[in-house]
Amino acid sequence: MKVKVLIFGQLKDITQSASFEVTDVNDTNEIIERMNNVYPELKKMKYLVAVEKEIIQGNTILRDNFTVALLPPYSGG
Amino acid sequence: MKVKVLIFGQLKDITQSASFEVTDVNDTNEIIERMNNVYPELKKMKYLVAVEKEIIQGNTILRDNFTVALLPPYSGG
Amino acid sequence: MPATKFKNIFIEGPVTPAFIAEKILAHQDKVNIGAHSIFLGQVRADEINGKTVTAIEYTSYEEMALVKMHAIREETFSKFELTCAHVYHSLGIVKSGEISLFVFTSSPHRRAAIDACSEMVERIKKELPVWGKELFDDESYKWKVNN
Amino acid sequence: MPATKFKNIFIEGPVTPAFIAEKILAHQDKVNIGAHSIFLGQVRADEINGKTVTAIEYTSYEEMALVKMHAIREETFSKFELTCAHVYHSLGIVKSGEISLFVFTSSPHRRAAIDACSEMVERIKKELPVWGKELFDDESYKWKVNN
Repeated sequence: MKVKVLIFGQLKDITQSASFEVTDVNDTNEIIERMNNVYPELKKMKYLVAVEKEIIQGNTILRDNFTVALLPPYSGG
Repeated sequence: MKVKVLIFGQLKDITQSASFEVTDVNDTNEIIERMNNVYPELKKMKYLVAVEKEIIQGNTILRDNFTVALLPPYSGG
Repeated sequence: MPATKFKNIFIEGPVTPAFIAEKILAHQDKVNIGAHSIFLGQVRADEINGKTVTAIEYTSYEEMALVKMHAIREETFSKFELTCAHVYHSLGIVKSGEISLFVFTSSPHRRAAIDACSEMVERIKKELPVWGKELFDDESYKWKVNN
Repeated sequence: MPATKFKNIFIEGPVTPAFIAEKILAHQDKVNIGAHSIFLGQVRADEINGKTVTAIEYTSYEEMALVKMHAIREETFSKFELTCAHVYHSLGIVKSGEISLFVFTSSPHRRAAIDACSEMVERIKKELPVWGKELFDDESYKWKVNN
């Protein structure tokens, strides 16, 4: 199973990369754990998680080819 | 004593004229009486009266060279 | 007080989109502005008793309107944190589809700009001695009524 | 659902006054419109810790933003009596004094146009995945925070 992870705003300052491909993950908690392991600074950041362009609350099961996005507080306009 | 009377909007459809000079009047009630005598249709109309560009309530004493205006409901914008 | 003391708001004929663009552009050097709110009144081709409005002809007691507008502007500035407030109202003929009222407020922050613009529009409609005469396609007319 | 289903709102660089004029002009053949309400967000040259903002660089999760904007638009149309609603948001660099957000609502009547515009602006600020990076004169930056 393959999942795409998109990174935005100030979070990208930490990861440097805007997009990751992650394999063998089952849910969003696993994604966040892996990201935190590689980029410990992410733990301090405030952000929402979107799965397939919808904000999720709590852990969410993923399916193949899903897109997960980490979204820091919006500041458009 | 000489007073100027200005007529606006639908009231002008009745008086035809936009401006009158009235002499020997003491207050706004006298102005309205005279206008009503000449243009009886004015009695049916709804309007405010301004003296020197300020809306007045009730009868108001006039002074020489004052301007009185008859203002039907506003419909700008 | 001479009428010249008060800023003129009246323009002959419609407010054009180019005029609006020019006024927006003129605010781009005011870099403390974060929000503009604009209201535009456009003449509708209303159908009334089977006849269609082709234009509105506006007249005003201009001297009194400018005194009143001055007071509205002062009161709006004292109530909201505004950088600028501009009002333009047409006199004479404005055809349906054309713009007859342009209210333009600017502020560092959006709520002040939006709320001030909204309040000025309401006050202009209620308090400015301006009259609209709706002209129909058969050359008859009806005096406009604001609500 | 393919992203192409949703109307694009993003433009590269600032919203120009000429673009705004063009959009206003395009509504003059809609003669049932009586009121337009326009909101413009302009980049402020804020001073933060002694440094001045010279520009904001905007990025977005575009695909998600367009889905969300579609929902906001639908909900606004169901709530207010609107003829049109248009939104344009800049991506990339917008210098201080330039415009980065253009919200444009039209209705037969003023309250619907004004209230719908105001509500859309609030929702855009809160709900659209867009990020502004404030660029300073010394080439440092700070991520913008909306309030």
